[in-house]
Amino acid sequence: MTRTLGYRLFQALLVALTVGVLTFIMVRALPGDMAYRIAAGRYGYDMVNTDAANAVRTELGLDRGGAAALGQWFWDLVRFDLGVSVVSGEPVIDEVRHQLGHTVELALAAVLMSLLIGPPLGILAGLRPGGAIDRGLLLVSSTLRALPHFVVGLLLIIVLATGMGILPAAGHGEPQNLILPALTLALGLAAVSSRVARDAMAGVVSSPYYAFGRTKGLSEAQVFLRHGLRNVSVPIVTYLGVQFIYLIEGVVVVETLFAWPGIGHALVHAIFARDVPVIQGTALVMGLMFVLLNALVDLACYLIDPRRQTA
Amino acid sequence: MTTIAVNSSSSVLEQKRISVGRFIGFTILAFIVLFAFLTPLVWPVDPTKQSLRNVLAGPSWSEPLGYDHLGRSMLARLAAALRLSLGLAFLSVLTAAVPGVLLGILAAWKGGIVDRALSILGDVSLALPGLLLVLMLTAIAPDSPWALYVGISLVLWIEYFRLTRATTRTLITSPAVQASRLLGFGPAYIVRRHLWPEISPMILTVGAFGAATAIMAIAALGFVSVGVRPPTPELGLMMTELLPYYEEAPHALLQPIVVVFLLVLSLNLIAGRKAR
Amino acid sequence: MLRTVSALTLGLMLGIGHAHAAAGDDVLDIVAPFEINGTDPSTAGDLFLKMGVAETLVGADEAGKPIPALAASWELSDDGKVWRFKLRSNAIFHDGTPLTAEAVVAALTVARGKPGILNKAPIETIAADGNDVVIRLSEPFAPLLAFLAQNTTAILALAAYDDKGRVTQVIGTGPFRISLLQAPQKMTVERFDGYWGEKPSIRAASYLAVGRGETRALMAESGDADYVFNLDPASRTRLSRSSKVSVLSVSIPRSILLKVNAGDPLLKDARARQALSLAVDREGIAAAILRYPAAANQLFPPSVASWHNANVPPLTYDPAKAKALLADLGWKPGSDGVLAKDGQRFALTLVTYPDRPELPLVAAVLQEQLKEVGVAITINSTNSSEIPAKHQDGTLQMGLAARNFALVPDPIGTMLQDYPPQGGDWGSMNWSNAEFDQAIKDLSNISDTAQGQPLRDKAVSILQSELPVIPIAWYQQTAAVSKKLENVRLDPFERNFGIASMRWAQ
Amino acid sequence: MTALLVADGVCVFARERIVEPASLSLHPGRPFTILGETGSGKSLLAQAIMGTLPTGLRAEGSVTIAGQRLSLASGQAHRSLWGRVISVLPQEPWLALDPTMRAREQVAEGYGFVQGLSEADATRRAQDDLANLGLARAGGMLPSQLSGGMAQRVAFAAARAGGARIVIADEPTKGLDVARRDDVIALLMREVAEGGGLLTITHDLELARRMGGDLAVMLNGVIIEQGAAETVLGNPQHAYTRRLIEADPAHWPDGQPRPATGKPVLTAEGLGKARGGQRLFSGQNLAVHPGEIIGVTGPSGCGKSTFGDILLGLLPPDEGKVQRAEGQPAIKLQKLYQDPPSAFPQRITLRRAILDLVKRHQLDAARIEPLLERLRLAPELLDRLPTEVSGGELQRFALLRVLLLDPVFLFADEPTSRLDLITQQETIELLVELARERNCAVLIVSHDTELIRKVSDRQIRFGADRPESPSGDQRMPEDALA
Repeated sequence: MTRTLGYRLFQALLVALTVGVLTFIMVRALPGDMAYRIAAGRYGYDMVNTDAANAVRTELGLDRGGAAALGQWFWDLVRFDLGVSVVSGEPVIDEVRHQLGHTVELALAAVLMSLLIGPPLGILAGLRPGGAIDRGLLLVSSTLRALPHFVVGLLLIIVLATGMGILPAAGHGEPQNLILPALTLALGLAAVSSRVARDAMAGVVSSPYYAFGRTKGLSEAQVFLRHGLRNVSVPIVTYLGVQFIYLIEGVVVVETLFAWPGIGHALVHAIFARDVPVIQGTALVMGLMFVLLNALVDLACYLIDPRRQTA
Repeated sequence: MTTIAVNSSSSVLEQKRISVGRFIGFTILAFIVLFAFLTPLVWPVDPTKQSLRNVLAGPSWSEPLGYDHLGRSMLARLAAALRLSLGLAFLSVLTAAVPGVLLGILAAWKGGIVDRALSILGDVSLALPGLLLVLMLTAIAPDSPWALYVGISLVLWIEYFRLTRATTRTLITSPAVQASRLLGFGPAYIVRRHLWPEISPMILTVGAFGAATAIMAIAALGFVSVGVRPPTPELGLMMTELLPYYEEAPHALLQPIVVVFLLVLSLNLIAGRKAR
Repeated sequence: MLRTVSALTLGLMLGIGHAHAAAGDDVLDIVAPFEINGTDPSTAGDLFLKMGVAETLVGADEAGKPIPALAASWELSDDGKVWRFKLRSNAIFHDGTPLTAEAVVAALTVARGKPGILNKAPIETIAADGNDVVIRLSEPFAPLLAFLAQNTTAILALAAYDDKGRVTQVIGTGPFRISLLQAPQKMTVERFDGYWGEKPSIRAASYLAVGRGETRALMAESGDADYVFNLDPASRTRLSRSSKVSVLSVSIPRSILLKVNAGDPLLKDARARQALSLAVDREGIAAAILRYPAAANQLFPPSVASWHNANVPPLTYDPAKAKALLADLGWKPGSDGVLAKDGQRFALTLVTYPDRPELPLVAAVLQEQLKEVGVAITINSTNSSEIPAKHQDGTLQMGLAARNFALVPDPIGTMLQDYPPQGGDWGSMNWSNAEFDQAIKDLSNISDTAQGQPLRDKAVSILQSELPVIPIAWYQQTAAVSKKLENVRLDPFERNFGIASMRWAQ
Repeated sequence: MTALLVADGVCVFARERIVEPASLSLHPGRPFTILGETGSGKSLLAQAIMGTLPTGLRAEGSVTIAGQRLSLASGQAHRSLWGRVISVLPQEPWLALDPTMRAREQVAEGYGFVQGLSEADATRRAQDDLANLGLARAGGMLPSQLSGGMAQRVAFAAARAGGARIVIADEPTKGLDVARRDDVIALLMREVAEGGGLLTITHDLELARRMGGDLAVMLNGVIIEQGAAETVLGNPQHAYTRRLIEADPAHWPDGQPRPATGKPVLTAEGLGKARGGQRLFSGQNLAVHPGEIIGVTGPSGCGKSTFGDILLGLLPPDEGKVQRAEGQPAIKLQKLYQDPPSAFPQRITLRRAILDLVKRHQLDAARIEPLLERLRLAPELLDRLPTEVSGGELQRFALLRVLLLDPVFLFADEPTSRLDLITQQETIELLVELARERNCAVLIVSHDTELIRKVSDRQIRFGADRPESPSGDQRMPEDALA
């Protein structure tokens, strides 16, 4: 376990390094004049002009060399200082903290919903491979997997919000605002995790130890609870780690669609506006969040699977 | 004999299910590819040619799929968008597969420092969610598919690398390879007869899945307006553009959605059940 | 753990039932595309003004004429160089401190030091004199009143700034004060009881920045928002059939125009520019893309009465004439259908930006229409800042922009910025006309509308014949408003959402 | 004496009948063994009796268990008997134990859920059972920490905990070290001695002999011979049974050891090797003379295979050195593998693999056909994949492949441990014959001392005092014993 966590720590360092260097090089390589881009982000398309760009250039010292600025960023990072957004003038750490909260809220709700939808259905299907539930689920999950998130999100909006009017279409602030974006992400996650659960369950059901459990005299429910559940949850939880990539990518699209003031939304805007500190800050936090989540998955697996405790 | 027969019959059943799925997948894909590449030959309409009189007109004999919001031929646009998505996906998969497989074999074969270094490279690429990378690359070169292409390839190569490395590592220490070496065969033979036959079906699976991912990513990026720019026909972009007209002209909006759906579905079917 | 999780989710699901109170409460929910770029009026002043949080010294009526706001009245010295503003005595800031001349001077001084509008006026000093604010100019400058109505000059309390002139807290004087500010997306405001003017009927309002037009329209349709600003044409058509919302529109002083580089060898000759103009089917664009009658046959729409010149010959669509003009200039169709002369193709790059979703569409149509007369266009849809940036480095050939002529309520403010000799970032480029330059210069000294009319007419007619920019379409601002809301009026100058005057239907 | 279990006309159908009607009765205190090679249908028969046939198969006939008569055609009636009356000792028990549950819990389940004891009582009983089997310390272990023999005993305790008096042991020695076989037999016999019923399914002639009681021999889905084990084995009536008994290395004719002559083709001096910090062997000297057959025995994990690999140059020794005879290329030293399918490229036909070899060394392709004939291999097998021929055939193909290169030294690493008895005999005979013929030295490694004794000119024995560990199965860590 220490070793796994050590590896995650190493990954976290890699993330910081990559994000720092990559975003920096990339943002520097972005086309057009940075001062103009920042001015456009800051003052809007009606007010961006050469005067504004020049003022930005002077204020932010954009003439400074790239290496110096990169070095400064890392030095600041060591001191937990992510700098100040060149667009809004707010400290990046405050902006990110604020947005991260919303994203975490959304992601958590999505994961919870997906866990309530995907694995139970998958397990039901896996208990009887080839049965009606299995085939039905395969159909639904194949369909969901072949539709981009935003299409799913739009369908949900059109059906549940504008059609039936039981949920708000977009926005943020009320608890029910959370449901549609979270459901959009959750359906995507569940489409896959249900298959993982189904395959895992089918594997467990056909395993010698499952059969042994039966011939030992345990009832079907007892065999499932004692020998099925834990064995099937290990791959499901492990797969969650893989799904976080999907989740983090998903928030970028879903947040834009549902006007959710999260970190993915902020990142897209920062890229448009060339807000280097915000890009670095959000990318760093997203990368670190990904590592952290994977560390949590490791921890969960460690708790669920006694094999890892003895290894 | 009997137990073996039973086991193999059930595995044949399993295989058959996969191959039926694959067959359907290949069929759908073949139709889509034919549609994409034959349409310009039999229906040579410029996909950017507008006729403002025909805005959002429905299907007719003269225009089987109707017109979009600028009176452009949906048929021509769909075919062009498909060519773009398919071409881009194919190229990305190819560029990801070649170095991915080669580096995977290299890492497993050489072991030691080379393996360590390449694995760290893979970890670095994995540590950053792929879309982030693609997003920033597309911001560098808006309106040009190469950024999408490079970004997607950069994300996809790792899967090939990891799978090839894992497969090669097991194979390279297997008795079969040891035997071949003892029998005097060199590395080229081992790659050709031992590794390639094992890796190639995997490449198909990962490739089909990767192509599906690429098509989804291109569409998603089009949706957040950082992908290909108008007036280039692109499936995600077409959806975004036609979305406001969902009530006026649902047929127009549905077309790119159905096409993406079929395309990704066919690729997922080809990839088989293991790929997610 | 599992129990907490399921309880939480169950709670969420149950929340659905009575969830839809969001737009049903007495909070007015406003949705618009503009992000809140911080707390400083120089970046977010427009929203503070729109939401009725902050106010300017001078206001504007629906025709753009200056009206008293925080300044109850003003007078101008005879030499036209010294302005004296008398402040409202009963105005107080949201922190309870009274509006003083010192606060106004401080706010304006800070605003002047930042990119915005005030630094473009020939101001010498801004000083407090008792309860008056005195602005001394180096030369007469009539548009000053309009400048002081502009949102970057919004007045905040002294306590709003830190010692470096940065805004740490938004303390305005408006009828609403901020109760929550989550840049860049969300702001909620509540009625400020100490407001000097008429008390608003609306108790509280929220603002949400939603970038995607589709999402905004869907929010209007689903009832999540009571007031949705800036609708795309397709959604407008759809929403106008909705029973829950009404769609309002108003003609605004904003035009889609094609900025051309008059220094470019291909576009140097005014006839070439006229030919391009003749090749544009404005009616078609307006009908298909904007979906309202908005074909711009001159730069300003009739609603901007003082700058609309009904006497100039309108711009028309005549591709045959366009071809003829180009042929006169020696251009001959090449093998690919593109005109060529001396081995050079008539090919241009057009820069535009997707911030306004209709622009890339218009660009695509222009591309097609110009192709008809043999002009090849490459569209570069990019960041809005590329147009000024490329203007500065001289590489711009054509730019398609939606230009707001009401940055300050009097279009002269914009004209001065955009059409100085040799051009401005968002206006002419490498183009000068001595008569025009003089007319604009003179106009900046004349504050009387009628007195300036001949000069404006002259300037407009010069623009019409020389075409340093080619007008394409006029804008209408549209908004979807819940039918539960009454007394909603769209501000043609986009200064204010008008929350203070709205009320809920009984 | 009433029978615990009576099977009457039990047969199994897939699309057609694959196990012919079989009848047998199991008495308390008297083990019953079904002997047959892989694919003979013995496991299906047992599964039909137990009611655990995989889906897609159905059974007919009837079974009477503890006085209750069950018609197999109706199915599902068994469930209430499982654990309480009849239970299964599964084959390869390390796979049949839940990998995520500690041993004690897996045993306690029978007491807790089947017998309905309280949790504390169940745990205590489980711990007692484990202690009785010498596993007092294994209660808190996970299956992955148990050795094969320990897993076998834990599974046995778990199968018994529900109170079942009838145990069906399915290939109880499969995958186990020969040395562990005695333990298993003792374990099973103890159950019999206590008056329980035991039905054992095995391919292991030695196990069948040692169990005693009743014996049925199965071939191709048919019980060809049945009776008291002593009688059947002592006086076999069926040709197959006789053939089977003859194929036991113990019954092989003694070989004629040949003295070593000629210049050594390979010499090793002072070889030593350690693995995982443990010394496998040291100071090993060996001179391999042309055409001699050297047998190596020793328990699993003693380093006997490693020794062979070092001789071939596949592994470097920690100490000492290996010297090939002068002018002898490395290609002349070859190896036969334990698991023939894993020694061939998996996805190309045998013809392709062999022709590749011919092409690589510019051999004479005409030599293939006579060799095929010599090895009793049908030429059409060449067009199959390695997975599509039987293990015995494939091992002979492996022999063919190396013989094409005219080796002077062949390291045969447990070449027949995965083969049935009869096939084993055929294969070994061919190997010895051809090696003698071609003057090729063979180093043959096997855990079967009898086999080694019969075929080799001289023997090497490796460390006898290694701790127990499961052989064969890769899923079991080599030194898992606590």
